[in-house]
Amino acid sequence: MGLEINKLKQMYYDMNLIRRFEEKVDEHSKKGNIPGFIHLSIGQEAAQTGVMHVLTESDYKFPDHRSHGVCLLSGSPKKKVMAEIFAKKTGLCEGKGGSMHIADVEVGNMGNNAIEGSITATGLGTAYASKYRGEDNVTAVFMGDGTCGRGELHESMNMAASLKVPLVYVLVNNGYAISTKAEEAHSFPENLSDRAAGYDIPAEVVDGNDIEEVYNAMNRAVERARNGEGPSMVELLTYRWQGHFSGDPASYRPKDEVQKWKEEKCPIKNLRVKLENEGVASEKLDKLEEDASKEVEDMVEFALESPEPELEDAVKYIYAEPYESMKEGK
Amino acid sequence: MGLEINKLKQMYYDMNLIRRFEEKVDEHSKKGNIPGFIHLSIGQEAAQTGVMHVLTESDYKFPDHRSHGVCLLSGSPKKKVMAEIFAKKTGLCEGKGGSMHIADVEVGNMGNNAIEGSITATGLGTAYASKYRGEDNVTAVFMGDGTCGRGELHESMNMAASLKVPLVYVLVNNGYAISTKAEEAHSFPENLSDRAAGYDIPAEVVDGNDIEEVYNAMNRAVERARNGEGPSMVELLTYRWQGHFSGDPASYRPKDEVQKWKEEKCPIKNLRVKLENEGVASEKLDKLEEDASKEVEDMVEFALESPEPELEDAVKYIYAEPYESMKEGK
Amino acid sequence: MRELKFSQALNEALHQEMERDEDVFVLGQDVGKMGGDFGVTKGLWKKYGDRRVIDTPLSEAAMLGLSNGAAFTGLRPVVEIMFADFITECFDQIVNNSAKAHYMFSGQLTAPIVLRTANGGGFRAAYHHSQNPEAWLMNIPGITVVAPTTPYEAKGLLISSIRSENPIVFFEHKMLYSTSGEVPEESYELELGKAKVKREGSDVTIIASMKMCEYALQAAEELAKDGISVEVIDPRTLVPFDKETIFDSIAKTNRVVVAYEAPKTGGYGAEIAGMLNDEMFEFLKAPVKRVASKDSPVAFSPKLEDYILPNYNEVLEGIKEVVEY
Amino acid sequence: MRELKFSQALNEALHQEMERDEDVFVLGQDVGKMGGDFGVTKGLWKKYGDRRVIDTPLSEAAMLGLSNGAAFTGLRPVVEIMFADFITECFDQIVNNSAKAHYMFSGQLTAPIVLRTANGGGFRAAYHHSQNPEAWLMNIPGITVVAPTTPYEAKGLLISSIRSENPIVFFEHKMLYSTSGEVPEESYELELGKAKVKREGSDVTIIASMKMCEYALQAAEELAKDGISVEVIDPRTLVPFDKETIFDSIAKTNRVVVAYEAPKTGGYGAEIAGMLNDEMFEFLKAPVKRVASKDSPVAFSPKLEDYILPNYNEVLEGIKEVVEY
Ligand SMILES: Cc1ncc(C[n+]2csc(CCOP(=O)(O)OP(=O)(O)O)c2C)c(N)n1
Ligand SMILES: Cc1ncc(C[n+]2csc(CCOP(=O)(O)OP(=O)(O)O)c2C)c(N)n1
Ligand SMILES: [Mg+2]
Ligand SMILES: [Mg+2]
Repeated sequence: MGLEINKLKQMYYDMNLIRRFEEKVDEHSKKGNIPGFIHLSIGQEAAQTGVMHVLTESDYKFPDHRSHGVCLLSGSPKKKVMAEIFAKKTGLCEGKGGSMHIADVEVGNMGNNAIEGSITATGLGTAYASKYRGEDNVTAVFMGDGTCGRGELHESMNMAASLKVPLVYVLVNNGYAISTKAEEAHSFPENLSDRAAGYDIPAEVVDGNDIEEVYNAMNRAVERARNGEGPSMVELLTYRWQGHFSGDPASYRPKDEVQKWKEEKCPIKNLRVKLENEGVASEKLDKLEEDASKEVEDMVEFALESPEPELEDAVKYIYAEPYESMKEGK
Repeated sequence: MGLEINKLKQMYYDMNLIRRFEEKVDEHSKKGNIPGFIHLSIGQEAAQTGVMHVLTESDYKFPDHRSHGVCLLSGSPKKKVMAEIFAKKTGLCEGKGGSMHIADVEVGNMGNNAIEGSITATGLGTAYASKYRGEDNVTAVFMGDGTCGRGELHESMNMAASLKVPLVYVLVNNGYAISTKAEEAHSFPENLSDRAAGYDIPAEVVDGNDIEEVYNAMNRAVERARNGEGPSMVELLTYRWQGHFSGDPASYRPKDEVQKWKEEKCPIKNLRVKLENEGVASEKLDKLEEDASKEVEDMVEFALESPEPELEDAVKYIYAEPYESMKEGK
Repeated sequence: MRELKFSQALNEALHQEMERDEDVFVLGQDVGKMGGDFGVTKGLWKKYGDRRVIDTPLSEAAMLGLSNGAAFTGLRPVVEIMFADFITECFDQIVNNSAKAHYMFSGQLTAPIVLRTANGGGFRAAYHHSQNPEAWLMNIPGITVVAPTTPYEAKGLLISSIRSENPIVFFEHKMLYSTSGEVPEESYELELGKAKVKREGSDVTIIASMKMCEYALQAAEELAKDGISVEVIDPRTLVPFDKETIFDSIAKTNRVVVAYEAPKTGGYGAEIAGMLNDEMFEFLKAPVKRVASKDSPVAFSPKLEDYILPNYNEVLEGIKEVVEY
Repeated sequence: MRELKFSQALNEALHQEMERDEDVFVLGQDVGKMGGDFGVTKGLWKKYGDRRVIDTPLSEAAMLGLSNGAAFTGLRPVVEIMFADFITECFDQIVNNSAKAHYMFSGQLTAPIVLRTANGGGFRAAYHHSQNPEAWLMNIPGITVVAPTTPYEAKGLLISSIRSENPIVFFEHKMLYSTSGEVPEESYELELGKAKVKREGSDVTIIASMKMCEYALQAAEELAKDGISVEVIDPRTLVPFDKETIFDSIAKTNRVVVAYEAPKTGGYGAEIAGMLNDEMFEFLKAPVKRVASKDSPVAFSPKLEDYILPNYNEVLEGIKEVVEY
């Protein structure tokens, strides 16, 4: 199913936004303005954008460690995503979370957990809550190919299918877990998502760099979930252009492999060609790119100018309901 | 493939031995002579016997919580299995282990672990050791249908297949995990073992109460493992006649279901019929039964007469290599 | 007043809370049709059905994951982990998710789960069904650990735990399930984070919970005959610890015994002793005596198990030793 | 003598042990081709290939399972758990298998595994890559916990750990990886279970390991200028604890500080304080001072992280406080 031109244009904007965002994050990480380590998703923008265009703010989303784009497109004030990564008080988690722990519960971003795979189990719970309350929102959990090694995923699939909860497993297969190729450390017949069949869970494998394929596959999975037909898996085949984290030289990968993905499979370039073929003027697309760059520049400015958290924030929220015996003066 | 009469007669003896053994354990558990709780495998004797007749003393075996029969047929002095269950110093683990922690490393019984499923991961290691050393022994791990819920099993399958280790998953599917039917709490297409396909692991489902089917399926799996073809799964469909533990009234099961299995699918009775049809004299079979009873009586006597462990055993073996700073007088 | 068993008191708490609040649901292995391995969830499935009472597979990690996720949306899951030894299977979800979610997302969500689990030895169940893992949970800021001793406390503390916004690990000592005691019929809460002076005394304080608290009360009774006045404090909440109640007591008695069933080294009493040494140094007239298990796994043989676990006599002698110091 | 970085010293230990003993093999995520997240396994795969250097999937439980099973047969697996926070994923295998196997099967087998893992904060890596989980391992009889501070110790203790018959959790503080120090080229062992007096002093004893030991030595140097003589003890093995060395020191100084990076309550120092209170009561002239992290998760913001973790100044002030008590 071909998507409307307007939708594709919005997607084009969003993909550019993610790319610019990641480039800036990389730059400021290297400059020392961003603390900690950072996982970039340059090259994977279609996978993130296509999925997020299907989900709404009332759906529960569990981004993984490589999910700035997911957070950006969740519906949050975008500059607050950037500010969070900069560890600023104006960030979505007031600077307490950082790149790997970004949540915005108001728009259904339930936050990442840097223990890979554990959100596949946590997502069971939001999905069960939707069913429990008779609501039609769905839960989407993101995970990489390497994360498929985790036992928690399997416990999750077994229970999700058995309880028939509205859960979609978004498997972003970029071929590598740090330095390790999926086929080197895992065993599966053809695709990692073939395993879903063992739980009677339908799975689809699509080109994760083709935004229309991503959108359509995700849409089918979400529809099934909303209709009460239970969990699905969507496997998106893609590639990360950078190393595992910002600064990783990624010498474990052949150079021509990277080159090939950049040249032949750039999700942004390919959508641009498609849009131009559909008759969208090149200037219009340039303008979208510029606007995206501008929006990201503004985010960076906001983040740079924002204050750090207060020291008193350090001991805030340890207990949601503090105990009488812990109160001041006791 | 039909088995030789002599082999079948030996199996007949062994199945009777297990049944008598379990009956006596039940009796003495109820009498208070056996401490703790006890999981009996009456009704599942063919599954245990068929598998154990394929394995040798040099193979690594990881029995599960319902595996007295597996321990009995491992090659250990059998009375020491009984004595262990009675918590006696003469037991295989000197009374420290009990029903759920019986090991006899000399004959490849690597011991149970009462955290269900964790041996599926531990078994990876013995299997890897065989491959590492270029030996042709295999590892067999036992697990129930309920245990298939554990994430560790899936981590194990993924790694076992990827490393191509000689490991056989013996799935003893008796339909229930305590009170919960497999199909109530798990989701799978037709059989639980269908999941093995997701890891490119061959699986076979057989009538677990037909000893020849069990033996042949296990034999194929073990052959594959010995030939360096990697892991397999064997699913044995069976039923436990008693409750989950000795004393469990098992009111969660329909009475006629139990009745049906007892009448139509008794593995011992069915083998007897087969042997009689093959021309083995009824008296011969009676004699085997009597001998088995006698052997079990002797075990009980041995266990009853054996001494308890010494108090000093309580603090022995905490560290394999005790530290200088912990030595007497320090 | 009417008497109930410990397990019945817990059962009544669950019935009343599920009745009161549609958001409360329970999950665990065999909690439904069978009513739980120790009967604590009896009758719930019949009354509330599959939606609010889930029989799970053996998937402790996913059970905790489900609980956390549901709690994030405001539901109140009560998850039964059949034996406390199995929290090792879901330890990540407890440590890295339940305990931290509220903090790391800066207060945006809470994780009001209750993880009920049967701990303790004496059941002849050996290594994997006998442990007292409270110390594994003591160095995880954000977690609350609750441990009732009587049926009255079992009911009141479970109700408070379900209503709390904090993630809670709720220990049920398996040797207490069949003990009886008075329990009001109506619903009631007992304050979390608050210790209870169960017997007043002036010569020595003993801090003990669950089965050890029973021993402590018995020993206090016995020692009273010799003119030794023992104050018995049940922490009820093990983490965070109610310093105030204990400090007040020590200021009076100047002598302390801490009794716990886990291995001595690195156990619960280590922190209490450390804390008292630090904050009540001038008041202590004798070392804080710890009566605890040998530093050993819990063996199967009853003879060995009884030797490894702390017993009544050791509690009694421990108190005497401190008094005579 | 030649200087090496901490990570290089570990790497050399692995090279030498694999060379010496065919039964030693390593496994972990990215330990092969990439040489480990922190470079500790560099060059091993090239030299020893897939058989002895296994790049695993993200399967911490199975990685430990594999290690345990292989160890039961006499092999000597060294398994890398990338960050110490992830031991929650394989906690069952450590607690219920590694620690107990030798005991519960009455000595029939041993579990000589080494679980290497990077712990500690200061890396701006937040909640799930910054924890100091040694206290979770202190109440598990059978486990040994080793924690080197210098490159010299890193090499010697790792070699001893690999040769030990006991299951060992080996902490590598991630902020130490790039520190340098003298390391002999030849293979050598350092005794496990033995603490090291790193500086002699007479006024006060500070017990500190890993990064906190660096602070302690620095503070001792600083305080010497004011005429305060600080004895610095590095436990090296955290579990089991070398009482003798510490008790000898306290008998001399009568004052103690314990510094550790984990949250204060229920942390490593709790046991030390409790033990000293119990066994060295008459010798203590001041409360055992614990300098530790706030009772909080480790936040992402560097400003908050620095505030939460114990710093050099707190160590310095802590020592002064005890001296002046
Ligand atoms: C349980 C756990 N094990 C290991 C890690 C360390 N780690 C972080 S990301 C990663 C690789 C993940 O690979 P994949 O799932 O393919 O995601 P990608 O990075 O390719 O997006 C690893 C090993 C972790 N965070 N959590
Ligand atoms: C990890 C873990 N979870 C739960 C239990 C408690 N438990 C012991 S046996 C059992 C049921 C196992 O069912 P199944 O695997 O089908 O084996 P069966 O008892 O039928 O032989 C349960 C829930 C356990 N021992 N370990
Ligand atoms: Mg990947
Ligand atoms: Mg079963």
